[in-house]
Amino acid sequence: MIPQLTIALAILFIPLVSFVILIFFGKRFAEKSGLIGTAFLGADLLLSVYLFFSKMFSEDKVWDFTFTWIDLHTVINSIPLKLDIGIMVDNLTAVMLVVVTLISFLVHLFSLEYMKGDVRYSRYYANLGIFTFSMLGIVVTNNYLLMYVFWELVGLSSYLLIGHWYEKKSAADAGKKAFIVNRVGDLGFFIGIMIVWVQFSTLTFSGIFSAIGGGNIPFGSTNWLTAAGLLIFCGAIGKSAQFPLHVWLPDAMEGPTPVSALIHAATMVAAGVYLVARTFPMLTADALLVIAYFGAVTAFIAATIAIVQNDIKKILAYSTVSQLGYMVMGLGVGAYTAGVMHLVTHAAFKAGLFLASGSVIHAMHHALHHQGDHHTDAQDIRFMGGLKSKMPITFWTILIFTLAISGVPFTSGFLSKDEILAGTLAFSHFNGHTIIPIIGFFVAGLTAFYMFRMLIVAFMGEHQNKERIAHIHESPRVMTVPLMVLAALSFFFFFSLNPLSASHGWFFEKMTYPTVAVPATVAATPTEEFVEEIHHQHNLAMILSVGIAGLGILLAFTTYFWKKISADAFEKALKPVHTFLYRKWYFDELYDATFVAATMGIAKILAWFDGAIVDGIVNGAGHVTKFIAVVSGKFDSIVVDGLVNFTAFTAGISGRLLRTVQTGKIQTYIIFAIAGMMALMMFYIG
Amino acid sequence: MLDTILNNLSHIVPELIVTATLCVVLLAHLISRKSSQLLTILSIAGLFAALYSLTSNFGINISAFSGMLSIDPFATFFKIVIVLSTIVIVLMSRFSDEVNAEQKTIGEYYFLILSMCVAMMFMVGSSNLILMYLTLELSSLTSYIASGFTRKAKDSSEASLKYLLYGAFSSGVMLYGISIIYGLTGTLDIAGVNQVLVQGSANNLALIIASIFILVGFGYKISAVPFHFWTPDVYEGAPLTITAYLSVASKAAGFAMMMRAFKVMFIDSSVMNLPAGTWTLINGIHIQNALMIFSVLTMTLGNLVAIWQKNLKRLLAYSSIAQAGYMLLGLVVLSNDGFSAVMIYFVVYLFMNLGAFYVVLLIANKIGSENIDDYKGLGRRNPFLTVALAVFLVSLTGLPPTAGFIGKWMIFISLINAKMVGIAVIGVLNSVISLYYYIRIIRNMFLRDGVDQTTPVIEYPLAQKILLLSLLVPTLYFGLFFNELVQFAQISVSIFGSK
Amino acid sequence: MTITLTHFLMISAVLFSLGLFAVITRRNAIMVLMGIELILNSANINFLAFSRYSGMNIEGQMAAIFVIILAAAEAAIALAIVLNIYKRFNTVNVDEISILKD
Amino acid sequence: MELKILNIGVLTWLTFLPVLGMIIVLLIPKEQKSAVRWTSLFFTVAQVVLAFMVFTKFDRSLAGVHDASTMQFSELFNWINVKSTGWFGSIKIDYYLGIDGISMPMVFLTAIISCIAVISSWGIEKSIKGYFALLLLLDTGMMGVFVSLDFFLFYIFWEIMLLPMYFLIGVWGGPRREYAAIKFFLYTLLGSVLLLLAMLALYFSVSVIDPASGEKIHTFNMLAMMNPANYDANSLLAGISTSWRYIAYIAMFIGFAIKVPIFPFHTWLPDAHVEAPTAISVILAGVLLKMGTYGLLRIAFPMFPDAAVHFAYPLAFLGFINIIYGALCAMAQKDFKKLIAYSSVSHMGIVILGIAAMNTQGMLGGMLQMFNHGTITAMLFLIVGVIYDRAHTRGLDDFGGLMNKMPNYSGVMSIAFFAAIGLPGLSGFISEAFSFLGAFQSFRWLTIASAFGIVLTAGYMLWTLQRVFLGTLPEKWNNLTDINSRELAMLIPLTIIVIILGIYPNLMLDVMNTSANSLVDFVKMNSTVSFGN
Repeated sequence: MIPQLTIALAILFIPLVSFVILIFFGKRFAEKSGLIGTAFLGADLLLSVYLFFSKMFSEDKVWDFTFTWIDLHTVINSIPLKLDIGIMVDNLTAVMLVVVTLISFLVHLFSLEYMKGDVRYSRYYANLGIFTFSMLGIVVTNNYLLMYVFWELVGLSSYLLIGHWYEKKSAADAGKKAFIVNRVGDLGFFIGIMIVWVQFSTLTFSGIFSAIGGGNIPFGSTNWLTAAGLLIFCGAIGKSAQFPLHVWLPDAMEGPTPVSALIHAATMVAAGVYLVARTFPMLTADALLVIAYFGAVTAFIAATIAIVQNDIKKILAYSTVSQLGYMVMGLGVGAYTAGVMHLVTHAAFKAGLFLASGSVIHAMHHALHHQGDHHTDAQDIRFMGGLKSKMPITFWTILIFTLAISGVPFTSGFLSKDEILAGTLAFSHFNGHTIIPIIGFFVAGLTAFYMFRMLIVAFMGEHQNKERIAHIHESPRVMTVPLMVLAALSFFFFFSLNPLSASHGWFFEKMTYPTVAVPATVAATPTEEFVEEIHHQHNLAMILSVGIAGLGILLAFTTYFWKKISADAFEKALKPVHTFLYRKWYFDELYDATFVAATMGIAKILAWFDGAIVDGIVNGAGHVTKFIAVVSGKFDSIVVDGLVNFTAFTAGISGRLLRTVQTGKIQTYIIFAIAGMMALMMFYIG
Repeated sequence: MLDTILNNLSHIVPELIVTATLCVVLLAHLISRKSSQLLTILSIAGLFAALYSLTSNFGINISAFSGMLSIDPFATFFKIVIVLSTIVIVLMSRFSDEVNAEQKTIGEYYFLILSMCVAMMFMVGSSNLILMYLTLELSSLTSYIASGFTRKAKDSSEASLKYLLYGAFSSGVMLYGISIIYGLTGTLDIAGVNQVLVQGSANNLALIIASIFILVGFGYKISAVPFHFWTPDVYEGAPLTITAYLSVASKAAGFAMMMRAFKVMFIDSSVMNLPAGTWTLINGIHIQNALMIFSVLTMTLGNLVAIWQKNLKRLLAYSSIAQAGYMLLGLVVLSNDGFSAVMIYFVVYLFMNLGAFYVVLLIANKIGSENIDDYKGLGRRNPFLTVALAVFLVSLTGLPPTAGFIGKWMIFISLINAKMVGIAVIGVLNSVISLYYYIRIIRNMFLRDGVDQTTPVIEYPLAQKILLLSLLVPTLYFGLFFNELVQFAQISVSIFGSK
Repeated sequence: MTITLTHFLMISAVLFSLGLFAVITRRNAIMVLMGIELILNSANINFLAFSRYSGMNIEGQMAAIFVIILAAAEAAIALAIVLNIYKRFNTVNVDEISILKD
Repeated sequence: MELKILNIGVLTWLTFLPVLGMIIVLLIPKEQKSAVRWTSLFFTVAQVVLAFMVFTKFDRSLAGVHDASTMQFSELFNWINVKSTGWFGSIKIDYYLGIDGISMPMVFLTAIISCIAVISSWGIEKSIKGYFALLLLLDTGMMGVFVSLDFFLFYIFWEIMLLPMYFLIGVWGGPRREYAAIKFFLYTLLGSVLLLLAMLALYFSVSVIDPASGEKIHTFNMLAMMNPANYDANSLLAGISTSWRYIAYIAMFIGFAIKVPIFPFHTWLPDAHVEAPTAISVILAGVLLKMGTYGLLRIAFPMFPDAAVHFAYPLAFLGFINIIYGALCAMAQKDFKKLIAYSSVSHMGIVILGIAAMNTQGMLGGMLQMFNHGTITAMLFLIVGVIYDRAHTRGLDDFGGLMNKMPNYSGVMSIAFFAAIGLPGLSGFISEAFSFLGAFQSFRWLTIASAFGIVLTAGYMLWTLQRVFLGTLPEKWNNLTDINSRELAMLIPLTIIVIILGIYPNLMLDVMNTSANSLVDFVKMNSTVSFGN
C-alpha cells in the first residue's frame, strides 16, 4: 500500500476517532468537546489538502488498494467467490475529500458559537464526527459493498443529526422520515448490487467495469444492465433527494442549521451525485436518459416550490433539491465533468447560504428571545427585512452566494451551470430531447428569481419591528469567518482562470471523462463527439443563461424591491396555483394517503388476521371458542384448560357427544355391545 | 399317567404357591381377626416365593395336562407381570385407608386379590377354549366381588352389579361362540382348531359368527370399544386398589389370552416365503381389520372422553381404555415384533399406571378426594409426590425420557416396519390429544394455586415413599435403558416360532 | 320324524335369542340373570348336541358339565351381590341403579 | 479433534454440566436463594468457558456434515444394543456426539444465551429452586440437540425441552401464561410426533454393516442416514422423488417449521413470548427458534436432498411470507414484546430464504443469521425486560423520551435496534446481505419482493424507537432509574459480539464456511441420486 493511501486512511479514520472520544468522554469535556472535534477536523482538512495537491501534481493514475475481506472458498461459474474491499484515490476522490473535510471543518467551526449551550453539545460534535467519517468512507471506497456500508452509515448519522432535538416530535419525525425514505432508495441500490454481484462475483468498480468491458452482461441482456444501472441510481434518488423521493430533505431542516449546511447542502446529498459519477461507466444510453429526466423533473418541481416558500431554510432546501436535480441532469445528459464541477461549486456556495441563514436565524433568535417573543417564527423571511445594515458581513457574503447560485458571470456557479446547460443543448442536438434544455434554462431563471426574492425580502427594505431590529447584531467572528471563506471560494478563479468558460481550467484538465464500459450498441454518444458539440453550444448556452438569469433577477427586484408588481395580486389571481406550489405539490399528502396509509392499513389488517383467522384456523382460540364458551358455560373451563387447538375443539365436541352414551344404565351398555356385534357381522357378512 | 400329571404339576408350582398362600391368608384371618399387617406379610411372602419359582420356568416350553395348559416363556412373561402387579397392589392396599376401613373382612380382601392372581396366571397359560372360558370366568367372578368389596358404599355395590351383569353376559356370548367353534372343528384345543381350519373345510359364515362372539368376550376383558362400557363405572365405583389391579393385571391376562388364541387359532403357519416374524391369517378370517377398527375406536374414544372427566379415577379409567387401544395396535400388526411391543408396553404400563394410581391413592388418603379440581396447588404442599405423579402422567402420554415413550415407540416401530403408516399417524395424533387431559392434572398441581394457601405440607411414612420410588425409578430407567426389557420380551414371544 | 342336529341347534339358537332378549328388556336384576343363564344353557345344548351327533369326542359333554358348575357358582355370587344391592338401594330395578355415569 | 476432561469428552461435559448444576440446586435448601442463583450461574459460566475452549480448538478446515471422519470432538459409545432375533434385526442405538461448522456456532450461542438467561433471572423470587432447576434442564436439552449425531438421541433431547419450557412459561409467566404454555406444548408436540414417524421411516429404510457382528442392521446414525448407498432397495424411503420421500420430508418439515416458526405455524410464538418471563423469551428467541432451522440443515436437507431441492421454491416462498408478514404484523403491535416477537418471525424468514437458496452465500448467510438473530433478539428482549421491570408495562404508547432519562440504556438499545434493522457495521447486516445475495442467485423476483422487508423493518423499528425513547418523557416515569450493572453485565457481552461480528464476520464465517460448502455440494450431488440402488 503506497504512503498516500495511508494518508487517505488517516483522513478517513480521524473523524471516527473524534467520534469515539466524544461519545465516551464527551460528558467529561463538556464545553471543550467542540474544540476537540474542530481540532480533529482541522488536521483532517490539512491532510486532505496535502493529498489533493500530491494527487493533482502526480501522474494521472488511480491509487488503489484492495484486499479480500471474506472468502467463501467456493467457485461460481469459474470465478472464485470472495468479497474484495479496499480504498482508492483518483482525482474525483481527491477533490471530494477536500470538499467534505473543508465544509465539515467550517461547520464544526461555525457550530462552536451556534450550538453553544446546547443540551447535547458533545453528542452533537460526536455525531458530526461519525457523519464525516461515513461521508469520507463513501468517497474513498473502491467497491459497491463498502459504498453501501458507508451509505447506510451516512443515513444513520443524518438520522442522528436531524433528530438532534428529538424532544420536538417534528424533529424526530423528520429524522425517521429521512432514514426510511433513504431506505427505499437504498433498497433499489441493494437490488442493483445483487444483480452485479450475482453476475460478476465482484463488487469493485474496476472489476465490474472491466468485466462489462469484456462483454459480460448481467443475465446476458442489456436490459438487465440498464436495470442494474438504474437500480443503483435509486440510491442516488434517495440520498440526493431526487423526485420522487425528495420529500425528506425539506423536513430535514428540523435539524440544526449548520447540520443542514453540512448534510443537506454540501455532502450527504452530493453523495448521490457522486454515486452516479462513479457508476457512470456502466450506465447505458437508456439509463442516462432516464436519469436526465429524473434530474430535470426534480429541478423543475423544486424550483417552482421554492418560489412561494417563506421559511428561509425551506427556500434553501428546495433550491438545493433543484440544484441537485441540475447536477443529476448534467450527468444524465452526459456532461460528466460539468455535473461533478457543479457538485463542487454548489457545495461551497450552498453551504455558505445555509451558514449565512444560520447566522441570520441566530441573530433573530437572540432578538426575539430578548423581547420574550416566542410566537414569531425566527426563520420566516417576512419577519426579517432590512438586516443589511445590521449584519453587513452576512449580507455581503450571502449576496455573493446568491449571485453564484443564480449563475451570474465571474462566479463559480456560472462556470458549472453554464457547462451543464451547454451539455443539455448538445444532448438535445444528438437525440432531440429538447425538453431537457428548455427545463434547464427555465429553472435557471426561476433560481435567480427566488434566490433574489429571498435576499431582498430578508435583507433589504425596511424591518417592520423597530424594537426587534434594535436587538439584531452581526454574528461573532467564529461564525462569519466560515462565511467569508466560502464566499471567496464562490469566485471563478478557483476553478478556471477564464471567467466565462471552465473548459480549459484545471478542473476540466484533471476531471476527465471516465472510459465508458458498456457495449457500443447501447452506449450514449461517444465522449469526443459530445465534448466537441458542447464547445459548439457553449456560447449560445452562455448568452441564454446570462440573459435568463438577468431576467429572473430583474423580475425579483421589480416585484419585491421597487414593488412595481404586486406579489399579493399575483398570489390572489393564481390562488390555486399558489396553494398547489405552497403545499409542495401535495407530495407528502399523497404519500401519506397512499404508501404510508396503505402499509399501516395492511399491517393492521394482517395483525387482526393473524390474531383472529390464522390463530383461529390453526389453533382455534379466539372468537369461535369464546362464543361456544358463552353457549355452554362448561366449555369455557375446558377452553381455558388447554383446548386451544381447533382439532381439539372438534375433539372436545365429539368427546362431549360420546360421553352421552355413558348413561349409567347397564342395559344400554349391553345393547351397545350387541349393536357392535351386529355391526361387525354386517361388516363381514355384508 | 399319574407321573405325567405329577411332572406337569412341577411346572405350575408358582400357581400352587399362590393358591396355598391364599388358603393360609384365609386361615390366618380366621385365627387372628385384627392383624391385617400379618396378612400383608403372608401374601407378600407367598407372592415373592411364586415370583422366585417362576424364574425356574424360564426357557421351559411344554404343554401340560394333555394340552390344556401350556407353560411357555410367553405365559411366564405375563405371569411375572401379573405377580409383580399383585405385589404392588397388596402393598398399596396396605396403605389404603379405604381398604383398611373394612377391618372385619380384610381377610377376604387379600383372599380375593390372590385368587384373582391365580385365575389370571392360569388364563395366560390356557391353550384350550374351555379352560380359557373357565379361567376367564374365575377371574371375573372374583373381581365382581372385589369391586364390590366396600359393601357399605353405594357406588361400590353398583359397580359390582354392573360388572357382574356385563361380564356374565359377554362371557356367555363368548361361550356360545366357543360351542359353535367346537361344532365346526370337533375340538376345543386351540392348536387342534387351527389344524382343522387350515384345511379350510369349516363353514365360513358360522366361523365368522363364532369368532365374533369370542371377540366379544375378549373385548369385554380388555375393555375395547364397543365392549368397554362397564369400565368407567366399575373403575369409578370399585375401591381404588381394585381399579388399579383391574386396569393392569386383568387387562394383561386378557391380552395374553387373546394374543395366544388368535395367534394359535387363526394364523396359517403353512404359508411360506413371508418376511421373518410376520404372519398371515387363515383365509376367510379377516380378523385383522376388525382389530384395526377396534384399536382406532378404542384409543380415540378413550382419549376424547377422558378430556371431559373431572374425577381422576374415572379419567384414569378412560385413559386406560385409550392405552388398551395403543396395545391393540401391536396386535393388529400380526407379527412377532408387534406382539413383543405389546408385552414391553405392559411392563412399562405396569409401572406408570400403578404409579399414577398409587399417588392418587396417597393423595386421596390425605385430602379425601379424587376430584381434579381439588389437586390445585398440591405442587407446593408436596413436591415429591406431585412430581412423581407428573412423571407417571408424562410417561402415560409417552414423552421421552420416560418408559412410556419406549412403550409407544416399540409399538410404532412395529407399525412402520409393517408399513402401516396411516394407522401409525392416527396413533401419534391420539397421543397428542391425550396430552390435553394429562397436562390438565399437572397444570392444576403446579400452575394453579390451591383454594387455601395455608393448607399444610402432606407428610407420609417412609414405607410409602419406598414403594413410590420403586415404581418411579423403573419408569425413568426403562426410558433410557430398555435393552434387557426388549430382549426379554422378544425371547418370550418367539415361542410362536419365527413365523 | 327323526330329531336331527339341526333341531337342537335351532332350539339353542332360540334360547340364546330369548336370553339376549331377557337381558336387554327385563328391568329386574334377577330376570336379567335368568336371561344370562339361558344364554349359558343354549351354549350347553350346543356342546352336547355336537358331541352326540357329529359323533365326535366327549369333550363337549365335559365342557357342558364344567359350564353348569360354573353357572351355579356365578348364580350364587350374583344373588349375593343383588342382595347387597337391595340392601343399599331398596330395589333390584337395574334402571334405578345408575348413580355411576358421565 | 479430541478434547477430554477427566477422560470424559468435552461435548458430554457441555451437555450435562447443567444437569449436574440442577442436581446441586435441588439439594440446596430452599431458604438459601442466593446460593441457588450463584450455583446456576457458576455452571452456566463453566459451560460458556468450555464452549469457548471448543470454539478456539475447533478446526475450521474440517467439513463434517455427512462425513464422520471430519466430525469434531466426536464421542461414540454403544448405548442400546438389543441382540437380533431370527425375525427382528438387532436394535443398536449409539450415544454419538460431535460437532461441525453447522452446530459449532449454535453450541456457542446456546452456552452464552443460557448464561445470560440465568443472570437475567436474578430477580425471580417465586419457588426459585424449581425455576433454576428447570432452566438448567432446558439448557441441557438445547445443548444436546445441537451436539447429538444419533437421531434417537437427538429426538430425546428435542423432547426433553418441552416440559421445562411448559413449566417455565406456565408457572413464572404473565397473566395468560397457562394458555400460552399449553399452546406452545401442543404445537411442538404435534410437530415432534410427525418428526418421530419420519425418523422411524428412515430407520427402517437405512441399514449398515455392524462393525461388531458384521451383520446388516438398521441404524439411527444421522450420518449413515445421509448416505444414499445405505438405503435398502425396496424400503419405504428408497428411490428418488417418490411420494413417500416427499411425505416424510414434509412431515419432518412441519416438525421443524413449528419451531422456527414458519407461517402459518407461527401463532404460538407471540403468545409464548408475551407471557414468558424475560429470561425465557430470551431463550425462546435466542436458541429454540434456531432448532427448527438447524434441524432443516442437519437432518431434512442432507437426508432428503431430492425433496429439499424439489421444495426449495415453496420453502423460499414461505421465507418471503415470513419476512413481509412478520414485519407488517410487527408494525401494528402496541405491545413492545409482541412487536419483538413478530420481528423474530420476520428475521427467521431471512434465514429460511437464505438456506432455501441452496448455494454457499445463502447457506452461509442463513447460518450466520441464525447466530446473529440469536444475539440481537436476545438483546431486544432483555431491553424490553429492563423497561418492564421498572415500569411494569409494555405498552409502546405509554413511554417516550427515555433517551434523556436512561442514557446508557438507550445507548445499548440503539445498537440492538440498528443491528436488527441490519445496519452495516453491526452483525445483522452481513448475514442478511448474504442471505439475500444467495437467494437472488436462485429466486430473482422472490428475493426482490422479500427485500422490501428491509424497508418495513426500518419502519417499525424506528417508529418503536421514537415512540419509546424519543419525544418527551411522561410525568409518571420521572422516577425511572438507568440500567444497573447486572443488566449491563448481560447486555454488554452481546453488544460486543454484535459489533465484532459486524466488523469482522469472518470470526464466525470461518467456522461455518467449510461445512456450508460441503453441505451445499452434498445436497446438490445427492439431489439427483436415487436412494438405495
